[in-house]
Amino acid sequence: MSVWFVPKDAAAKSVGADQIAERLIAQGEVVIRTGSRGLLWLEPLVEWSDDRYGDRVGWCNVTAEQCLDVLPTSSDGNFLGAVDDLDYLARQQRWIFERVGIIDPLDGDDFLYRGGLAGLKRALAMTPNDVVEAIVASGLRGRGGAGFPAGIKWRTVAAQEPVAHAGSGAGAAKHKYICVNADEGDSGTFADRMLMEGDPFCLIEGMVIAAWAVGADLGIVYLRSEYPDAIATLEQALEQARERGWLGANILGSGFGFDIEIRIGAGSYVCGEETAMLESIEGRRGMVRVKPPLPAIKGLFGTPTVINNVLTMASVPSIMARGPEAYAALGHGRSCGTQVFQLAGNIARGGIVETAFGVTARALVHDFGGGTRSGRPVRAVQTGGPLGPYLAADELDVPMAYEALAEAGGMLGHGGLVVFDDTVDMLEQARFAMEFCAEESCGKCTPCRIGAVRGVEVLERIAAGDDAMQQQVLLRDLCEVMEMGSLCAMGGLTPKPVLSALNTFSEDFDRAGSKLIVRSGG
Amino acid sequence: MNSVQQFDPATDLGTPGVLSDAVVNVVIDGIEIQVPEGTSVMRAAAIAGAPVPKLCATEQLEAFGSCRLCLVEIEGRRGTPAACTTLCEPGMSVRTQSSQLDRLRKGVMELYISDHPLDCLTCSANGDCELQDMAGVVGLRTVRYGEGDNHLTAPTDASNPYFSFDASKCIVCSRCVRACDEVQGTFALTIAGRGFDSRVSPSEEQAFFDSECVSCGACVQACPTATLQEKRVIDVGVPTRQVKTTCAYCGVGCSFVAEMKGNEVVRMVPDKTGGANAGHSCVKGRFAWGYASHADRITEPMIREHREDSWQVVSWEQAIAFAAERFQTIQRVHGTDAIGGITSSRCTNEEVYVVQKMVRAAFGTNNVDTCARVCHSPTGYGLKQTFGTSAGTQDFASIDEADAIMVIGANPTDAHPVFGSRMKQRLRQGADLIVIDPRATDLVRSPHIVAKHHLPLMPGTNVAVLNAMAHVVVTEDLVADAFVAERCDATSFAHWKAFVALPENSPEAIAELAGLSPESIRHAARTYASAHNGAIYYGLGVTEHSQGSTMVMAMANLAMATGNIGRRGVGVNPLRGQNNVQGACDMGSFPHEFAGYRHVSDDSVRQQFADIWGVSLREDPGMRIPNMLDGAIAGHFRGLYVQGEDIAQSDPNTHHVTAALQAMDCVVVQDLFLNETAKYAHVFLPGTSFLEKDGTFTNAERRINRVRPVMPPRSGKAEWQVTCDLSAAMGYPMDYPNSAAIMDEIAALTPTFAGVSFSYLDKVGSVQWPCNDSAPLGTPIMHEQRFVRGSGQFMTTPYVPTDERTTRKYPLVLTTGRILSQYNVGAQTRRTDNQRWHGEDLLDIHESDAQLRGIANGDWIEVASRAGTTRLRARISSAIPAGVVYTTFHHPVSGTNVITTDNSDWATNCPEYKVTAVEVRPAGGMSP
Amino acid sequence: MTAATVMTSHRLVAMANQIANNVPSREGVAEQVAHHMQQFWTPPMRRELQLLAQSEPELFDAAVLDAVALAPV
Amino acid sequence: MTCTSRWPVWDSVVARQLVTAIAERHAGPVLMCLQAIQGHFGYVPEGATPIVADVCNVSRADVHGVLTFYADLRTSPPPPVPVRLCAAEACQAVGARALKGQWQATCELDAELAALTGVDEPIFCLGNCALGPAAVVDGELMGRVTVERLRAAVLARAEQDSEQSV
Repeated sequence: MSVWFVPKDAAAKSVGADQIAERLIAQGEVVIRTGSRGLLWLEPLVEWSDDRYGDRVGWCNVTAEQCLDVLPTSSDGNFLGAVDDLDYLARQQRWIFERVGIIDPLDGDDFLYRGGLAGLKRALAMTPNDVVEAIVASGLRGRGGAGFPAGIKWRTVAAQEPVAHAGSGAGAAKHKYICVNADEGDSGTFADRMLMEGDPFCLIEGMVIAAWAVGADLGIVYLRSEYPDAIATLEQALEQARERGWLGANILGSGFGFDIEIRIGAGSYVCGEETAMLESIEGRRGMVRVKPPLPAIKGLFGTPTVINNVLTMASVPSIMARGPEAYAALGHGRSCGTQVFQLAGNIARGGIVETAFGVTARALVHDFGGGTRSGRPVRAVQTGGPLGPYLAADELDVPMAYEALAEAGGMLGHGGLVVFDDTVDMLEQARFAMEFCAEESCGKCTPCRIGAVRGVEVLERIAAGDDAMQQQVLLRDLCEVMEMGSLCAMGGLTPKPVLSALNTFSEDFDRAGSKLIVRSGG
Repeated sequence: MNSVQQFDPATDLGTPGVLSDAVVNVVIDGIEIQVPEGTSVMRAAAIAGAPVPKLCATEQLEAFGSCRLCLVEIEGRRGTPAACTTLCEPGMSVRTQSSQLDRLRKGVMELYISDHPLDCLTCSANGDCELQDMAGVVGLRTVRYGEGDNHLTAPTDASNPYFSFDASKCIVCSRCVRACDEVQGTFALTIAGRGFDSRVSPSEEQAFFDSECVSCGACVQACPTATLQEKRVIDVGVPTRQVKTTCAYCGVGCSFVAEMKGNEVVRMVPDKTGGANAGHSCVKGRFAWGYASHADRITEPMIREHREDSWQVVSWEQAIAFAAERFQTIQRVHGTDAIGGITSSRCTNEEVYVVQKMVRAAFGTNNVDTCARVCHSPTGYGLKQTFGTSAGTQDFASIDEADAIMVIGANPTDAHPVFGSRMKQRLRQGADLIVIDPRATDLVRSPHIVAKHHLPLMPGTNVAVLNAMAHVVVTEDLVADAFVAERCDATSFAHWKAFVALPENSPEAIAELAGLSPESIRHAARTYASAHNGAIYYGLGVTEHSQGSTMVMAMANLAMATGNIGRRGVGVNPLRGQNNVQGACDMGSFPHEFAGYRHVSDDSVRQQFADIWGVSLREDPGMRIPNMLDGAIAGHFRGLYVQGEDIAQSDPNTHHVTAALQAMDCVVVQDLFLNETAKYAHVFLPGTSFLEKDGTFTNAERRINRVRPVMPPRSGKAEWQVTCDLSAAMGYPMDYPNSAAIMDEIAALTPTFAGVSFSYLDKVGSVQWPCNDSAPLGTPIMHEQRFVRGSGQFMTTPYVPTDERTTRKYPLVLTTGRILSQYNVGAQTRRTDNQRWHGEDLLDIHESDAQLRGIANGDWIEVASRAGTTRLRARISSAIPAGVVYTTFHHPVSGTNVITTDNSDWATNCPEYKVTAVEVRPAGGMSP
Repeated sequence: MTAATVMTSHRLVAMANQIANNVPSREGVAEQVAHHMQQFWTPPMRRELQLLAQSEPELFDAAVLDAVALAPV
Repeated sequence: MTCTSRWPVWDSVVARQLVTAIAERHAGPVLMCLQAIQGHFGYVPEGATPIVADVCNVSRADVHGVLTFYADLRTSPPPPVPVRLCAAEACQAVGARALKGQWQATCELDAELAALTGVDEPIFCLGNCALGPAAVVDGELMGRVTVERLRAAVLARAEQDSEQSV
């Protein structure tokens, strides 16, 4: 029976995927809603196969009108042929995203057919300690940005005894938690969202493996409110997982019990910082906590807590299934395995590129991404989100890996690259970095709370040409105070985009005063 | 006297001290130093003499890490960590000064000052501002940011009568918020908004006065700038000298530093070295001391021939002579025992001691009693019978180690707020709480605190409930057998065990009577008995019953049976109502006991006193207050010396008390104000406020604190001197050069005080008795190795219901209590702005009882008992069970004691304030 | 006796009976009551009680009467 | 065109039920309670804070601190069709600043549109960074946004609402 595959991914929907699905269904076609293949510039990308599990051909940028009376055919101008053979996909190494865009994210059978639970079954057959050591051996590092070895973190939590919630009396239940940080707030990143929308069972499987490894009984996914589709999908997936015995008191008949709940963010970038996230999950203001104590020892509600990013946790099932050695063999130096790069901004072929660490920024921006969407020259690429530096067009030969990128003054962050063409005003981008910090600062520490506002003002003075050189000196001093003095990365890293703009694109600062900057945002 | 110590970084080590046996060696600026494990780099640096600049840190609060002034460099570590949140690690080498650190600190300060008014010279905190000091320390000279976004026009909130909040000066260090949370435990403050918009918010950005704030002053104390400041400082200026002394309100006995300008108090600041309060305070001690200089104060002696006459101001000599002559005449005509005296729990140990000495030695009678008669006399009786000492067993700090806390008939967050806060800290750490009280007090459920068990029993059923708990302990095998075998008297235990095991003492048997479910009693008993450390704290809800003494013994039994005596975290602890209840009792104010609780019939003891006092002493007990009042009505008791106590208002059955006073030939009142009792007096001797006293108070944990005069007596005479003068006029001179000499005499005559002297107290700050050769440093925890009486004595505790029964005519039970802002009969607090929080007493009534009677919230109602009738306004409340009504007694106009009865504790005659059968009806025509 | 003395006398009776009802042990009540009055009552109070016990024994708990007999003033 | 609010009017009993159900099931429930109230009533009305404080056994100050920290939580009713334009870098790179200017200009000229959409509150990143500029119209994500598409989406949504409310 022939089947149409139409993505239900939020990005695909944002350009009309739902309307296409409705049309096809209205015409009596069988439609399976999938995640997105990650070739976002092609969305809506509609696929067809003569069998649910057969090879697929696809059409890109499909419109509802195109499906109005006649169905798309291979002779249509937007026919892509076999989707798996598309160069963009064929050149990737998909571990985490191996099922995303292919399966119906809420069909557990689909998940199992495509290798789901292989990792968990393997893990449950091992001792928890062996699972921890496998993750250590894989070299998996935290995908949230800091790049801390996940296995070492798990080892710490595994070594703790479960603890009752802080402040509870004698006899209260004792816990360890697995917290997944799905507060993907960096501009230019969307891999967590796509994974949760496209293969939520993968995340669940990863969390169960982590729970087994460290002896946790409860899991929480802290998911940003800006991702309603991911929330809905994950909620349904959790429900199904419980029904299928993949969660609950006796997972896969092993006797091991673990369950997961979702907590939804409420519009705070800082809550992507792990301790602020814990505060937010505990229902408080998302203020950064001081460390120590480490969350691994005293985390959520005072209990030992594993905190990993979505991509970190979603890497775990395939590591367990395919073996940590295979994973560790991939990558660049101490950056093992694959990274899900996200190409965004002014880019011709924006989307997901999962490949081993070590690919250069240039390869991502030009070979995969095809340069700018506008067709104008690339001028700057911001890596690592709003707190990441801007690289100039001639700095893109750097390998995308934690250490290599840091040495080059870049930052891997959550693996996003935001491309700008030559119309960008880098003084304005620097000003925005400060403005963003001012908007999102939790307000706890002085350098961030006051410094960001002063940063905006200083940059506006530079833009206005008031005492520009003195103000540049002041700006550098301020950046030092923020970088060295801030409590967390929000204030500490904001100088990165600012100083990279000032240092690399000084011409935009020097000609300041010749034009007035219009403030964006309010 | 020292000059006021303005902020000095060296005196605040920045983060709380840590208790740890393990030590860590670190090097700070080349100085090697050893600190307990867990100590912050900031604290270590301060100890090493290399203090790090700081603004958000103070040793009263957990490290927060927000100001970022305390950045340091640590060898082998990246970046510049904050000294406050970084813990010392073995071998760590820290640099507190470098050019980079200079730059960063100056940069942080530049940011602060870019949003701060530049008005240091005219600022009320000039010279007492940490921000100002730190700007100097980091050497900030210019602010380069120019005009920008700021909070300089943020408004000032002056709604609180005692302090103001000037938001324009706030540096958002959160010290106030953290103090409210961590120290006080009220959680009234938060930071609202975020980032640059962050602002301190009382409740929902309300005025302080309208918010959840309880005015404890912790936020004011914590504020490093002039943002939160005492209005007195704004009005008067910063103080110039300081004197350490002790608060004269409740039995917590907080240490304060009176900050003075000349002879004027500028402010009272809680002393962080205070043994009882460790730097915390409540709205009364911190702010409500203005009564001491209130216009109502009487500062000259007055006499009158008849109580109908108007008062006549006379000299001290005339007043003393008049009183002495009257007393002597009475004794000539009606006998030696026709006069007596009452000592006051508000006065110092020394003042109390000389009054009881005057009564025994000069009057020649044992007719001396103390106001503790009406509050905690059953404590003295009950604990003496069981443990051997008439005092609580623990220090306050002990509660930090309690795992189950049982609060019975006490409302510490209102009546003992500073200890209440400490209790809440422990509860927030996870101790289990059991509240046995008819009312849902604050502790039962308030932000971040919830009692595991609340037993809202019917007033008057305490003993039945405790017996039922004991029943559970002995029948469910929860007895601490080893402790009982080793420490307690086996025979009495066996009797007690057999008694409480009787079916009539089971929870099921008494549940209906007590108005509780049997399960709730069983659960509570298990929680207390199975805790590692179980501690009992109780108040007047235990003692002021006709079975008050039985109940005290019942609690002592339970503690012994479960092994909860003799170490930190356990014990049986009375929360004393007044500042010196413990001391007044210790000083021999009871008619049957000399100082140190030794019976007057004990020949050897009596001989000691007789030798030193140089008189022969009576061997029979004298009259208690109620006996004196009865005697007055009967006509054989005719003269009374009342020290600092308003029996006409505070004692039960007002009609009876005033009739008794009226019947006497000579009533001498020594007080600050012309109180209700003074209406019946012939001689008024002006007293001294605590700010004028020189002596000691003993708090509920047996801690002897120094009370130091911060100003000369307004009456020209110390109170003990007045007593000595009267004694001399009665033919028995008492010559003390100063009050220190009185304490020396007390120490010489009282074994538990043997090591106490003013000079010793000045050296050590405070000490808990017994303080003597075998315990030179005092005794925080009693009965550690053995009970004072030897082995613990179990007392069987039959439940005998009170005679005060509800009937169809009087169907409701009235019980009484206190509120935070007022104190006792309000003589002091009503003369302060505390009136604004509680301007009248209200009668709390359950909705169903109100509906039945057609009473709406705020209605004027009439409360009638068998003893009398009074009028109050009603408040519908869910905090009390149906069938019970509740009121406070802070306002004389409420006349609460007009309706309380003559019933009293069987053993001590402590009045049964807590149970009065009443009827409540709408009072027509009285509505406002 | 004046009305006032009657009232206070009755209070003594009530106090004595209350003590008899409340003393811890149900054995040896009279001894406990006697001891208690010895410890805490003034001699005139004890004397008055004695007189009352003779003149109006019906007002008293039996144990109080025994106690009065046990502890002559 | 009139657009009746689809949010129920404030009802403290309903609010208490909502938050009680959460507080019974979850640790640290304050933020969840506020979100639930906003989810039901469209915003967090003044009377909600004491209820949340009481049910969660925290202070009103605690609740207020949370309420004012999170950008999502609003203390006034939302406009009928809220529009939020992504203001983050990836969208800036494809003209988000210009789009915002154009959208504001359009709303200034069209009072009806302005009344429907209220004032744009910037939102940082909607996770649609390859298909910018992105916006969210009454909860629905849009990619490759133009003023015309925005306007059409707003009007369509308003139409839908008024049909539902009839």
